[in-house]
Parts: sequence; structure tokens; C-alpha cells
Amino acid sequence: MCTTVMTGYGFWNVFSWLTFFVLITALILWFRSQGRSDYKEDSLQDEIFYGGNPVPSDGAEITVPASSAYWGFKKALHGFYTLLDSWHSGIATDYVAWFVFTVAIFALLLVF
Amino acid sequence: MKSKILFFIAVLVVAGVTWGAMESVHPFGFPGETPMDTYFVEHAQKDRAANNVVTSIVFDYRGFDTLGEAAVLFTAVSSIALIFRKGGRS
Amino acid sequence: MSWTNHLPALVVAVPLFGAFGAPLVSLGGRVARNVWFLFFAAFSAFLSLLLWQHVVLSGTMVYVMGGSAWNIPLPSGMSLPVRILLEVDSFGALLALIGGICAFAGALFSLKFMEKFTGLDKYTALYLLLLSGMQGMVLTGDLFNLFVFIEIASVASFGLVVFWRDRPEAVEAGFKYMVVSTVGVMFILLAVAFLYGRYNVVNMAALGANLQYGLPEKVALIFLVVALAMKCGSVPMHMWTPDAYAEAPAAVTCLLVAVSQASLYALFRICFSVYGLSMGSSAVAWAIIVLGCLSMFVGVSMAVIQKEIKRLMAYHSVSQVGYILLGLGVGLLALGNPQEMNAYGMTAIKGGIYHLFNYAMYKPLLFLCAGALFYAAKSRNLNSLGGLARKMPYTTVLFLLAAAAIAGLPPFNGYVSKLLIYESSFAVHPILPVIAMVTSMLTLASFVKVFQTAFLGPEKEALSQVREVPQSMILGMGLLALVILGLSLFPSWSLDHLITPAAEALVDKASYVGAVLGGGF
Amino acid sequence: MIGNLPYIVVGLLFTYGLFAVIFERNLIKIAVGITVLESAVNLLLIVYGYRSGGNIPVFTLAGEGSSFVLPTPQALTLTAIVIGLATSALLLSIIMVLYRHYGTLDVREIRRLRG
Amino acid sequence: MRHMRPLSVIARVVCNAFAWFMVVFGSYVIIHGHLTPGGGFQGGAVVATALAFLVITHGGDFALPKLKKELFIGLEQAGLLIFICAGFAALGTTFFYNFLANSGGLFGASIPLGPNSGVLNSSGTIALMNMAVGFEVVGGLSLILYYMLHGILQNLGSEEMGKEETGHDR
Repeated sequence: MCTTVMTGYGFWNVFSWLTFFVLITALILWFRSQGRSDYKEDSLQDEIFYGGNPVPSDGAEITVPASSAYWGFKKALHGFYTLLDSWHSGIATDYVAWFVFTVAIFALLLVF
Repeated sequence: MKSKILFFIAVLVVAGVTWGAMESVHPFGFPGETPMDTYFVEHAQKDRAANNVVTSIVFDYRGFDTLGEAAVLFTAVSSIALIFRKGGRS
Repeated sequence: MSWTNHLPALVVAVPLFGAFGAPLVSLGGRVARNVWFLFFAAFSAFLSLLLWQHVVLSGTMVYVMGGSAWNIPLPSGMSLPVRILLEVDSFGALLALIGGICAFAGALFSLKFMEKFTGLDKYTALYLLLLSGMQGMVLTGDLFNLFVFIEIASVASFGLVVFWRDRPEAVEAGFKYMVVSTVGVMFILLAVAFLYGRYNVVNMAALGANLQYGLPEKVALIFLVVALAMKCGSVPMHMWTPDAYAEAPAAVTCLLVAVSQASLYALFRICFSVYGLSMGSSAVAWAIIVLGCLSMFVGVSMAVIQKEIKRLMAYHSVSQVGYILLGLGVGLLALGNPQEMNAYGMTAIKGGIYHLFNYAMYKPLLFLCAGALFYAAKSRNLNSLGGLARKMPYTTVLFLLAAAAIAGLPPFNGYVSKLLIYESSFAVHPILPVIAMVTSMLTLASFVKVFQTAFLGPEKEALSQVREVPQSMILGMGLLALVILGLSLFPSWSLDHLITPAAEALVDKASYVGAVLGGGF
Repeated sequence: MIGNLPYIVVGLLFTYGLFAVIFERNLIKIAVGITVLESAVNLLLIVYGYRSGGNIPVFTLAGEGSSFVLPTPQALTLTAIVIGLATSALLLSIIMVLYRHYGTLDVREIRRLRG
Repeated sequence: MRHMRPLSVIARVVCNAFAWFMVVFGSYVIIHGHLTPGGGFQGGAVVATALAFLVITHGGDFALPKLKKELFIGLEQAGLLIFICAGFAALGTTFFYNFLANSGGLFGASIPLGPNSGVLNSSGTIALMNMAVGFEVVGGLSLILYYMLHGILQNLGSEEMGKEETGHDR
């Protein structure tokens, strides 16, 4: 087979995966077609529910900004990100210092 | 401040390692066997008719480096021209 | 004696000629400049394709610069080469091919993308110089020449990063990159000086044949490895990467990614072909593995919280470089032990090189997509983007393709190479694939965030005038997407014909040395 | 006989350059530090090329039977010097533009890109 | 503009006189690059320094309008193209092959072995490339000087420079 990759422990075949993907897609489409038949587009069923208020016309007001995405992730790993921020200090000389520091670590590992 | 001390020590370690390696390459003034340089000194006049061995290396034996060097100079000039170019739409 | 023998020299020299001629041709107006630019980008891509084909068919090429014959590396009566040699094996040729494809795609993209700006003659010259420096880095067989080409590539990229010199951020990014890179490159020169002083030779193959592992060699190895790891953006020297990648024009970032791959190439060429088994201990391999793991994890965890699209992608390139370092580091660990090499070493090296190829295809595509968004929506901030999927359908599809590939979703190529790396690194230590998988998940998470905020969601009023980018830009992106699809659908073919020759050439130090010095090594 | 004194000079210059790059705050001084670093490496190459009692490797009007110092490091240094010059010129230009944008030469205040 | 004042009349007169000697000396270094210590880069740097002297002593206000950018670009491009074309011309054997040495024609004279007084018409493409690099370095360093001086003017008069380029970001 020209599409099977042997990895030493298993194999990967893209077409078997694609076949599986198509089958599952067909299954999902079939499930979907079993849904409610009284659904209609452009009717009241299609309206966005915005807490009972009228929906703003500008989409910018009803989207979550990207800087708020994964807020909880950042909050939970607060200490880790404080450390990372202190590394990325934005000072050019610190970056050189990190480079020299890595050289020193390598030197300590290899030479001594 | 703590990182300052760390970086200070790191610079000292790097300097020490560099110095140690530098000194153990060969003693000053006694490079030992130098086949490549001997070849250059012996052949620059015969093959390339150049009295200046250094120039014959720069432009012939390692001429490709010099092309690169000229390219670096050209690159720097172009970059400086790019930085100080006049603004506005073309 | 056919002209194909001169291909290694031509691959480097043709873009250099294009760069030298660009300011003169630009006097002839916009059309002449664009034709010149595109011609040289396409021609050098074509030449690198020919070179790759030639090398795969007829074995390692050694080209003597300025010698009386192109294929006699040793002058009569000498056991060491004295001239600059270009030594091209399958690995180097593969990298040259990658550079050619990336440069051509970027050139196509930048025709329209850069149209509104001044200074395009210098831009053209610098772009071709960057390409030439990159090709020189991967084709050369001489350490000092490697330094010269690294400098060409670096200086050209400094100039291109500060292209928008009205933006303070761009100048700042250029400055930071420049300071770090210049200091790093000085360490490379120092290492070259050590090796020269010790062996009186700067040719890589001759060094590899003569090397005895003493203190100067150790220090030279440390300097070379760390400096080249810095040039390819590995943690903890990666801080210039997001700045420079984010502030450079998109087409330039596309090529900067290829240049970082060239640095990786040089790193592994030095580890495998110059030092090889004479390293003795496995400390360097473990150090590279640790650098790889750190790069993967730190890079991706910084990427998740970014809100500027190109900066986010730049942090991802840090983490993707980590995968390659991990794969090839595991390979380096197994070097010299045939049993381990069979069990997992070769798979790891194949995975690393395959990931390198994949990364050099989908990452430029992602950066070009970011550039297309920037071109259309005039913003790189994800907070102000949204609902662009309907307006830019082609860009959306291409972005989705590249994002799925980088996140390692089956059936795309990123999955295959990551699978190879997972399975082989598991044999070394179970924690390594765990870190790699966590990284992969976080990658997916951050691209879900990009896709959701930039392409999905309701339409914003500020973006109501946005429309699809011009066709030439789509074409540039489509070229890369085509390669990605090919790599995805025929993973076995690409492994057999692209990757395996490269992996075998990388591991086989004897043939690398023997191609220059003759047999017996 | 000066022993290994040249190596000590190179080591001192190298350390000085590294300290200047890492611990100075003024951009111009950082640029000077990088130049000193380059000079140290160039000097090291030249030092490796010295042979005791050697003459310059030029045949024009050279004395009979004179031994030459090694020519290759001089050629390499020539290339490295030009590269260093190009880099310094570009670095100084970038510093000029930075000063125009930020109004300061303190490296600690040029940190709009972080995180 | 007042920051670029000329120096005293003594400095100006001395520099006027000696700048030409520097140009001649630089040209000598370039042309004899294959015979004596020196070469294209060193000589080119000497020539470009003469220009820097003139600019410093006469002040930017007087000197800058007289500098012609096109001349330097032409010199630089000519040098680079001669250089790389000399490389391409040797493709019959190898890239960068010294096809002129010992050929008897231009720069093709043979020289006696051992210490000698030198033959100017020798060494093949080495001499040619010396001149090419000399041109390139003269043009390149002068251009660096020219652009950096203009950069100083831009820094001084920020408001006249301050018109930002309008691209698709800003």
C-alpha cells in the first residue's frame, strides 16, 4: 500500500480514516434529519435570544473579545503566567542575558 | 535583582569556559601542522599569480565568502536605505 | 559535463544575482520590478527542485567553488580540502526545496500585499538576499561560509523586519532581533575560530573526519548548538521570535520560517555530521530534548493567551520548533547504537524531518492567512476581527486547512509527523510524548480561539466593507495548501521519497565525510 | 616572549563586550559592546594565525627565506570585519529610528512588545 | 540644520587638500590589492573616509546637497554586478574559477616564484574582483553615510518627516 505509514508500533492509513470520517458524517446527517420537522428559517424560531433585550445591530457588541477567551485557563495558571511574563520582559539586554545563561548551563553540563 | 546576579555568574562562567578553550587550542605563536595554510603559501604564486597570499585567499580560494561579504554590505546598505526612505505612498 | 553539475552553485547565486540587479531593474517601473521579482523567485524554486531531483537520483553532490574541476574536492597531494565546498545531500536538498517553495509562495503573495508601500526596490533586493542566504546555509559544506550565509540571512531579515519603520513596534522588534542575533552569531564565529585553530581546516567533512573530543571542541559544540538553537527560536532564547515574526510583513515572515528551518538544518548537520559519534556522551542529545520540551510547552502556553493574531502564530512556531528538536534529539540519543536506532531512532529522525517539512509548509500558510486578514480587515488584533468567514471564503478554507494541520488533526500531515514523534519518544521516556500531546491540545485550543473570533460570529459594522483578497495572494496561499494536501493524502509516498533519503543522509556521517575525502572513513 | 598574553587580552575583551551588552542601559553603549565583542573574536582569529617570527604573507619585496604567518585567518577576519561593519551601521541606524520614535536611549523604556 | 555647522577654515582647507590624496591613496590600495597589503575593501574604505571628512568639515548644509545618491548607487551596482558576473563567466569550469590567471591576456601575466617586486598585470580575476569590490565599498559606505546623515536631518526635523506612510494598517 502506498498510503500506509508504519510507525514501528502501529500504522496510519489516511484513506481508512477518511472512509470512517465519511461514514460518521453520514450517520450524523441521518441523525440530524430525524430532528423536528416544524423548524423554519427566518421565523421567530431563528431569532437570537439576548436576555429579552433587542439584539444590537453591530455584531461587535454581542461577541466575546479574544482577550477574554480562556480567561479561566489563565486565572487558574496565574502563577505560571506571572513567571512567563517576567521572562518576556521586553528588554533587549535581558534576551541576550538569557542566551548567555543558556550557554552557561550547557557549559556546566558538558564541560564539568 | 536576583536575575542580575544569575546573569553575572553566567557571564563569568561563559568567559571562563571560553578562556579555557581558547588557551588549550594551541600555544601562542606555534600553530603546529598547518596543511591548508602551507598549501596557500606554496600555491598562490604558482597557480594564481598573486603575490599577496591573503588577497588570493580572499578572492580566489575563498572567493565565495567574499561574494557573501559583498552581499552583506549590500544588504546593510539596502536596509539602511529602507529605514531612512522617504515616506508616503508611491 | 552537463550544466546540472553546477546546480548547487546556481541555487545560491541566481537569487543573489537577482538581488544585485533588482535596484537597477526597478528603475524600469513597477511592472519590470514585479516581473524580475517573480521570475527570480520562480526560477530559484525551479532550480532547487531540479537540485533535489538530481541529488536523490545520483547521490551526494560536492561542488568545489573556484576549483579547476567541480568534482575534485582535494587538490593534488592534499588530504584536506582547501577551497569552499558546497556539499549537498538529500537532507540539504530537501531544505533547499522547502526554501524555494516558501519563497515562491511569499513572492506571489507579496505582489499585491506590498503594493501600497514605497521602497519596494529594496524590498525585492532584500527578499532575494534572504532567500539566497537561506539556500547558502543549507547547501554549504564549510563552517565559515555557513557563518557568512547566516549573516546574510540575518541582516536581510533585520532590514525586512523594520520595513514598516513608521511603526515603533516594528523598529523595536528589529532592534531586539538584531542585538540577540548578532551576539549569537559572534559565538558561532568564536566556535569556528576554535575549530580552525585546532585543525587548520574549516570544512565540515574534514573536521568530522579529524575531530577528537577535547575541551575546545566541547566549547565549540556548545556555542554552535546554542547559537543555532537561538536562531531557530528555541526556549529560552525565543523572545525575539514573536516580536520579529509579528512585525515583519507577512510574506517576509513566510520566509523567516524557512530561515529558521535552515538554522535547524545547520544545528543537526553539526551534531550528526561534524560531531556524530565522537561526542561520546548523550548529554548534548538530552540537552536538545530538554530544549525541545521547554520550547513546546512554553511556546504554546504563551500562544494561548495572545490576542494579536501574528504574535499568537509566532509563539506557535516556537512550540513547533520544539517538536522538531524533540524528534531529532531522540534520534541523536539513539545514534551509534544500531539496536536502538532500529527500534525508535530512525522513526524519530524521520518524524522530525517530516515535521520540519510539514511545519515549513503550514506555518507560512498560516502567516500568509494572517497577512490576508490584515490586508482585508486592516487589523491584526483579534478583538476587532469577527465574522469574516462569509466575506473571505477562500482565506477561511485555507486557514482551516493549515490550522487543522498544525493542530495535528487527522487526516492532515501534521498528525502523521506528530504520531511518529510520539511513538518514538515514548521509547525514551514516557513523559516526552505526554508533553508533546498536551502541547498539541493547547495548539488546537488556541487555533479554535483564532477561528472562532476572527472568522465566526456575527458581522461587525467596522468590517462591513471587507472583501476577499486579490487572486495573486490566494494563489500564493493555494500553492502551499496544495503541498499540504499532497503531504496529507500520500504520507507514505512522501515518507519514502522525501523524508527517508534525507534521514538516512543525515545519520550517515561516513558517507558525508567520504563524499569529500574519498572512501575509507 | 609574551606567552599566552594575547589570549588573556581576547578573553578580557570578550568578557567586557558581554558585560556591556548585558548590563548597560544605553543603546549606543550596547552597540559599542557588540562591536567590542566582534573585535575580540576577530583578534582571536588573528592570534591563532600567528607563527613565531613570521612575516606578513605577501611576496612583494619580501626578504629571502622569511617564514609567513598563516594567511587564512587574515582572510577570514577580513570577511568578518566587513560583516561586522555592515551590522554596526545597520544597528546604529535602527537606534537612530528608535530614538525618533521613543525619545529615549534607555533600553528599559523600549519595551512596547512584551508578554 | 544648525547642528551640522562647518568646522574652522583651517580644517576645511586642510581637508580640501588632503581628501584628494586620500582618494589617490585609496585607489592605489585597490589597484595594487594583489601585490601589496590591502585590497578592495580597505582601499574603498579609505576613499569613502575622504568623503566623510569633506562632509564633516564643510558641514551637512553645504555638503549634503552636493552628494549625488545616483552616483553612489551606480558605483555600488556596477561593482556588485562585475563581481558576480566574473563568477558566472567562469561557469565553464566552476563558479568563481579564476579563468584569467596565467592566461596571458588581461591580468594574465605570470610572475616569478619567490619574493619579487611584483607585476601589476597579474593574478587574473583577483585583480578584477578587487576593483569590483573597491567600487562596491566606495559606493556602499558613501551610501551608508548619505542615508545616515539624512536620517539625522529626519530626526532633527521630526515634523517635516512625520508624515506617516499610509498602508493598510494605519
